[in-house]
Amino acid sequence: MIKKPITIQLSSGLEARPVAMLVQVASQFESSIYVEIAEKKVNAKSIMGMMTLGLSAGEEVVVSADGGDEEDAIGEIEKYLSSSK
Amino acid sequence: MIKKPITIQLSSGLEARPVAMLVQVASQFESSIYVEIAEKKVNAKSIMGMMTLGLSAGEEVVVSADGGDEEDAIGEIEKYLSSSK
Amino acid sequence: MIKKPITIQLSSGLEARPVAMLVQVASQFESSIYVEIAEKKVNAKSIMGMMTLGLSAGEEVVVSADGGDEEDAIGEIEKYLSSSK
Amino acid sequence: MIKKPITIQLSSGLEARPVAMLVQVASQFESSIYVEIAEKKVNAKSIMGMMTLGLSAGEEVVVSADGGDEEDAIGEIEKYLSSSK
Amino acid sequence: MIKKPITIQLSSGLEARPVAMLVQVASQFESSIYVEIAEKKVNAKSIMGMMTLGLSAGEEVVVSADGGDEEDAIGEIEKYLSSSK
Amino acid sequence: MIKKPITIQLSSGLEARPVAMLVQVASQFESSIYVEIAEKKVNAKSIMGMMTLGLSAGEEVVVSADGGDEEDAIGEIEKYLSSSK
Amino acid sequence: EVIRWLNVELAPMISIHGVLVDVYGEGVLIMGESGIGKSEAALELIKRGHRLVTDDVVEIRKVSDETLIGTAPDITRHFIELRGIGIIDVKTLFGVESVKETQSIDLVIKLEEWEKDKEYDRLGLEEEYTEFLGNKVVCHSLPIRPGRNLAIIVESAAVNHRQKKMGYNAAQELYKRVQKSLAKNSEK
Amino acid sequence: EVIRWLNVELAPMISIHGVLVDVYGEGVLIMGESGIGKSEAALELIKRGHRLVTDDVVEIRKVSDETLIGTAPDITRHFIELRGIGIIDVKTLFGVESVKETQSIDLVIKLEEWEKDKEYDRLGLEEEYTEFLGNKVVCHSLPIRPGRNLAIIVESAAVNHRQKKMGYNAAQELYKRVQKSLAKNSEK
Amino acid sequence: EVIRWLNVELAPMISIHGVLVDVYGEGVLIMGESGIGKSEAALELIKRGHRLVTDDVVEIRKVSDETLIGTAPDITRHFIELRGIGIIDVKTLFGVESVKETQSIDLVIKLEEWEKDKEYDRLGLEEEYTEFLGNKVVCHSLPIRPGRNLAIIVESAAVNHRQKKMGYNAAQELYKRVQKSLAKNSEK
Amino acid sequence: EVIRWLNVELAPMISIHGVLVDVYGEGVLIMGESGIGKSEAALELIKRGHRLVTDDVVEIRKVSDETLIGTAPDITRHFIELRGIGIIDVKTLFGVESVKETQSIDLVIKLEEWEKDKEYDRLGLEEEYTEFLGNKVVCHSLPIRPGRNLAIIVESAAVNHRQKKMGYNAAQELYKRVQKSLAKNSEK
Amino acid sequence: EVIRWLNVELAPMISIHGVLVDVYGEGVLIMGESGIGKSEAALELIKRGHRLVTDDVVEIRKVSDETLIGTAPDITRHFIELRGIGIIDVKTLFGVESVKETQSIDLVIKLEEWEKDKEYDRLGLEEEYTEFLGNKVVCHSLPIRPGRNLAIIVESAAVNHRQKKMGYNAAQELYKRVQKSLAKNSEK
Amino acid sequence: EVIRWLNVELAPMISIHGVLVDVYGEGVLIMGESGIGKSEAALELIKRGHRLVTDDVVEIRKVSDETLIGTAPDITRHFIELRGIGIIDVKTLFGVESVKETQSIDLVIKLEEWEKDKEYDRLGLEEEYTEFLGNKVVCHSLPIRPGRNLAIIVESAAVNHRQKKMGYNAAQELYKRVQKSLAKNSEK
Ligand SMILES: [Ca+2]
Ligand SMILES: [Ca+2]
Ligand SMILES: [Ca+2]
Ligand SMILES: [Ca+2]
Ligand SMILES: [Ca+2]
Ligand SMILES: [Ca+2]
Repeated sequence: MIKKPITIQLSSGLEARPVAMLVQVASQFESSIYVEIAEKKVNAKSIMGMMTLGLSAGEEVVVSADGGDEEDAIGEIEKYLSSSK
Repeated sequence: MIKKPITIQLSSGLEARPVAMLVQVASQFESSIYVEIAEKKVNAKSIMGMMTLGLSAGEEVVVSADGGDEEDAIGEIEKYLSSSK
Repeated sequence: MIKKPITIQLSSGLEARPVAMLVQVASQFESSIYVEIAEKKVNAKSIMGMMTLGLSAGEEVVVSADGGDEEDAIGEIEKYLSSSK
Repeated sequence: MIKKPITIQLSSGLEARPVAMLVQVASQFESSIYVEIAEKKVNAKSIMGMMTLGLSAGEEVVVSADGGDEEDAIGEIEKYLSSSK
Repeated sequence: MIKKPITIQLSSGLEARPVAMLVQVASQFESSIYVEIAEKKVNAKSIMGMMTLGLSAGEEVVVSADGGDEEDAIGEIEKYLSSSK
Repeated sequence: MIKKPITIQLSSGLEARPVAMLVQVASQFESSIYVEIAEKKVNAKSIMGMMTLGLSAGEEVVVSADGGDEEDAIGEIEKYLSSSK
Repeated sequence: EVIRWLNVELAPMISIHGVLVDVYGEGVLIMGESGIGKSEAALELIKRGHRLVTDDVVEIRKVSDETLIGTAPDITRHFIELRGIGIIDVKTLFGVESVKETQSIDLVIKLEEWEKDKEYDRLGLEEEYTEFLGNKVVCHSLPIRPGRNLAIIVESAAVNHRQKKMGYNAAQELYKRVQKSLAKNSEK
Repeated sequence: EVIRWLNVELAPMISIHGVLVDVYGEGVLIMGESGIGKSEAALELIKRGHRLVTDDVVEIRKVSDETLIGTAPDITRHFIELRGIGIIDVKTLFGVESVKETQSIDLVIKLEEWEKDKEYDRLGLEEEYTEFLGNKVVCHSLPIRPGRNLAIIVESAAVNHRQKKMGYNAAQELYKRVQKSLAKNSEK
Repeated sequence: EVIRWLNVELAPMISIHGVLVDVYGEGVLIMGESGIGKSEAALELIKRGHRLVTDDVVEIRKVSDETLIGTAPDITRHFIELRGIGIIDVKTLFGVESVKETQSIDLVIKLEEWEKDKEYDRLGLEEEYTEFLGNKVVCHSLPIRPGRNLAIIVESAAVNHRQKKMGYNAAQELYKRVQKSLAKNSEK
Repeated sequence: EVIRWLNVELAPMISIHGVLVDVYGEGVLIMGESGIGKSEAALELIKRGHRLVTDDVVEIRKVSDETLIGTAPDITRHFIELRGIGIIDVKTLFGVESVKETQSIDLVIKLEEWEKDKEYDRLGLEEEYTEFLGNKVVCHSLPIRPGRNLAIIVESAAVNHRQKKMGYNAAQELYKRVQKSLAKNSEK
Repeated sequence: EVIRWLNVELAPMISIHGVLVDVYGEGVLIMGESGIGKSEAALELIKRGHRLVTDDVVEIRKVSDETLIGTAPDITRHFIELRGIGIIDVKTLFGVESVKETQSIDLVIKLEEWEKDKEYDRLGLEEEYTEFLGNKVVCHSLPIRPGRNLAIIVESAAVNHRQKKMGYNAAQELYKRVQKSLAKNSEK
Repeated sequence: EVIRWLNVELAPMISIHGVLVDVYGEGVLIMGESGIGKSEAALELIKRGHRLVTDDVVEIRKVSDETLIGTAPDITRHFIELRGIGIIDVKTLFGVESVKETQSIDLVIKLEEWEKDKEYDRLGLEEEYTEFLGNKVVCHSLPIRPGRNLAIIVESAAVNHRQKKMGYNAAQELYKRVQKSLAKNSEK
């Protein structure tokens, strides 16, 4: 299991559409992936869950992944969250 | 309770429509009214029942009525069955 | 059957509560009672129907009643609509 | 409304069958009839209710009746409960 | 994708039973297979669909197959339709 | 297919819990496995079925297995039934 | 098998006024005055998943001292008359799922106008019976009142009847509980 | 499409007292005196999976010589009044699943107090009609009596109506069976 | 937990004549004269998937100033009396699925014979209340008339009650629509 | 009657691995590998209003050359095993309504893992049979695949079976329509 | 009316592989590979109260730029093929109640084998469309997996589709709530 | 009451991945991998008359050592995501009838991909537990396989759970029957 703090750089923050895209990215991996901020920890493959986080650009989240492809998973998620488009 | 044999004189016999009319006549009375022929005995207020009798002109049935208006009932039914229209 | 034009004098017009009261008044009578204005004609015993009329103070409606107690009905309804409380 | 204490003299007490009979007696009257003992007060026309009282011979209940035929009601119930068959 | 016109030589034409057999032949293949005649084009793996074609001996249909085993599919179907038993 | 008579040595006989454990053992194999005693023959993978056998220590049953792993299956079942814990 | 069929065909037969429905496997014969609502009760039973045998005329045959079998006359088979709507064909409207050809008669429900004075069965301790061709059948008299769902009461009567055949009588159970409670009280 | 909508908006319109429900795709207009139970029948139809268009006031538009369309007034759309409970909002209580905006009017059911003398349709051989804006609509008069489930009778009337449009009339079928049976008897 | 139970056992208690059913999680207490149809309404509710707590005698305990809890007397627990059928045991006939041991009392429905003159709640703007052991409970008076399905009206009342607790009142919504429409008209 | 009972008790008997349910009055015997989903199919059938006779072990008795009767072993009567939940007691959870003691066996449904190559019955023109104690019973092989509701397919098979006994075979009807259409085409 | 009918008969027509069902008044066209379970989904929809138009072959006619109408070929009208059971006749098994002659096509559901990589619609913000005879129809791709009830998902899709036509989109509503929450957070 | 509310608000809280539904009054928490079918199971439960509390994110609060309470996050309350259809709003589609604000958590169902080797609970003699905030909750692991109706198994688990709380354990009952039978045999 890996855990990594990541800062959101998407200019729009995690609005509905970027959340859907992030969930898509996470869903490609076998590993269990969670996103954590303050007291909330949600399944990164769950659209409904990610919607409740309400993340803005500049916030830092902790992403954890557990499974055979955990490294790739964290990598791809970081890449997505760090892209500034 | 009165019982009376009556011969059907309706030229059409008891086809669907005359049966419906006969049931209407019978239904105006409080008395229980039955029509009997051979082994069959049916409630004269029941369309479905009367349909199963399959009565032709010339046949004789026994009509029975039981209740406060039994005489009128038999009278009206006889009048209807004996009319030759 | 009687028909009578009546002008609404209730200061509030026919808001929800006065409509409910009017329907109550109408419902005490055996007669069929209708209230008419422009192209609309509704059953005076129907709350839902009367609600759709949207009548304000000062408007004139035509009330019709048909039945044994039609005169009393019109009288009571007129009395209610003309009261200015 | 009348209220009257009555002592049960039925030798069997209020077993299932005598309860059913008592309920029958009570049900003939228009009046509301209640049987009370300690903290329990049940509708005398309700079989299920009367069953829960578990009354034995010798016990005293208070019967109350309220309505046009309340006197007859109390009378008949007393007669039934006092019969010793 | 291959398309091939085939003439039906089954003596009975495509009655219910031969249709069922043809559908069986088609269902063994992965490819999508369609049978076309005039304005109708139906899935060769659908019994209900093939039944609506009403094909007689001597008629020509166009069979198309699309997929990894499309050649075998067309081959087997042609073999079946051309057999004259 | 192999068939083998086995004598139950489990001290408790086949009470509910040992039956559940035996079913577990049987369920690991691909082969169809049956346990037979007198006129009864039940599927060894069915808890409900095995419960109806009511087997005590000392009784002899015939176990049959049919499939690729039939020898292992019989072996494991015999081992379980012969253990005396 | 031919012999069995002959037996049925030659069995003593009567024809009565009623409606026969298969409710959870129990044959329920609904009786009562013309217009009381027998057919409407049958319609609701059909819509709730049960099966119509015959409406208005039931032909009853005695096939043994325990068993009566009911069927429809050919002419009206699977038809129902609904007051105000007319004749409907249950088999074509609601499908084969909703009809049955023959059914044993296990229970009679007599629908009656409610009368204040009448004694309806209040406990269900003893069964009442009615008789057809010398065979006895359990019979309940059911008062018709607004706000009751007849079909659901008939369903309950049918299941309750099956439960009694399986040896459990709720009224007796209640009776026992009362006796036990009385005994306990009198000990104190 | 704009033109079609304009046509509807400009079509001749009346507003009547009744309840409109979509029952198995047939638009059933329930009429009858205030308090007879129209809204309660609609409620049960909704709970049985059908869709309310409007309660108490039906705005009817004639869009062709064969077609009448009903809608609700904006103010009361999807509301129902239940005597003793008050106004309920069908769309929020039971969901979008239970309502519909517009519906053609295919069948009228008139609920009436039961009268012993009145002749209710006993065969269903001929249709009766009522008229709105010059268009004829098939109409049944239904007596209200205890022990009947109105919603289920309305459902049966709706399906029976569809069956007649598809060319099968149960009453005529029964009639034919009777004639055939009479003919056979008279041969003997 | 023992303490909580003790509290319930020691709470002030009364025993009243009625039927208690859990309808969509709301405890509905059905009251009314003997013979009016309370048990039959409960039976239909059970068959529609709700749960019986007690028939005929409801033991009510006050566990807080907001909460009343109802249970059955031991002797009649899970039994129902059906006029004409007798006593039935709901738990064995319809299963554990259909019964519940205790239930808060959230809503009272009083069944009444229909009287022409009586004012039934026509809008539902204000709630009426009844009182047990000093606690107020919302109460509806429901007239019994032929052609109504009581169980379905009770279900609707229960859901409508929950909706009001969630802050939406259909009658007020209708009221607002009427005011708005009046305002708009008077502007013109 | 005693004699009849003796006959049943003394009839030749076997005990097989399967589930027996009364579906609309037809006795449906569900067979298949351990774990394929027989009990779960039975559970859904029960919840849809049908009746369980026995789960996992069916005792079959031959009472005539046409009739096989199935019952449960005493020990497991009315119990079902659900993978992941454990043993449940159908009679107490869902009531007497949901169980039956004995049932004739009219139809066998064999549940199978789906295999691409296997030939499933595609027309239904000819019946396949299986045999118990020398009696033949109609038998369908049903592939298990995601997205299918087994209970509903079993219900349809049961009603379709009854329809065939009543003399109507849909596959033959379709066959006739095809022939007629072919004939018409070839005339042209 | 004759002219209208002619228009329909002469309208451009294609014939496609699919199943057409009327679900709550919405015409739902179910498409997908042979054997994926289209007919079984239709069967469950029928049993849940919806209406079959045609199985396996849908004849589609374009009657306006907005409207496509589907019907069955005469030969297979109201028949369904169930893998393992054979051909069944829906109209006679389940009644007129369960079939319909013609239906507009409002929604397409494409059933697909589940693929891990495939992107299924996760938000429903934008509609996807498919095209027949130049008309666009909203289209959902639905993965088939164990443990899902297809019929219920199709029902929900149909009602959701109606809700969107009535102007409410749940995905947009959720989107708005998220934006509002983000805005509120960023104020702090 | 304010104090009680404060207590709930201040109670220890966690947020987990799952679906919470009120099934016959029991709070059932459905857990399992993303995509396993939790939401689809909830949807079918809703359509069968149960109530959704929250989909995908469950906020759990510990209000006593015995009681855990679950609610939805404000943003997603009453919404469900259906793979292939998108987000739907359960409250507006199916009405207030189909949702609930808070619910105690009484039972956990873990959905899992079927694995041949895994041991699923075969008897149900001992309960397994899972833990949240230090409270233990009964937990069943349920394999997902084609041909099973998850919603119906969940319902059965909920009722079975209630039955155990009422003191009856079917597995123990079966166990006793087996012991008794063994004892009887060994006497012989
Ligand atoms: Ca009748
Ligand atoms: Ca109304
Ligand atoms: Ca009662
Ligand atoms: Ca099993
Ligand atoms: Ca198909
Ligand atoms: Ca989900």
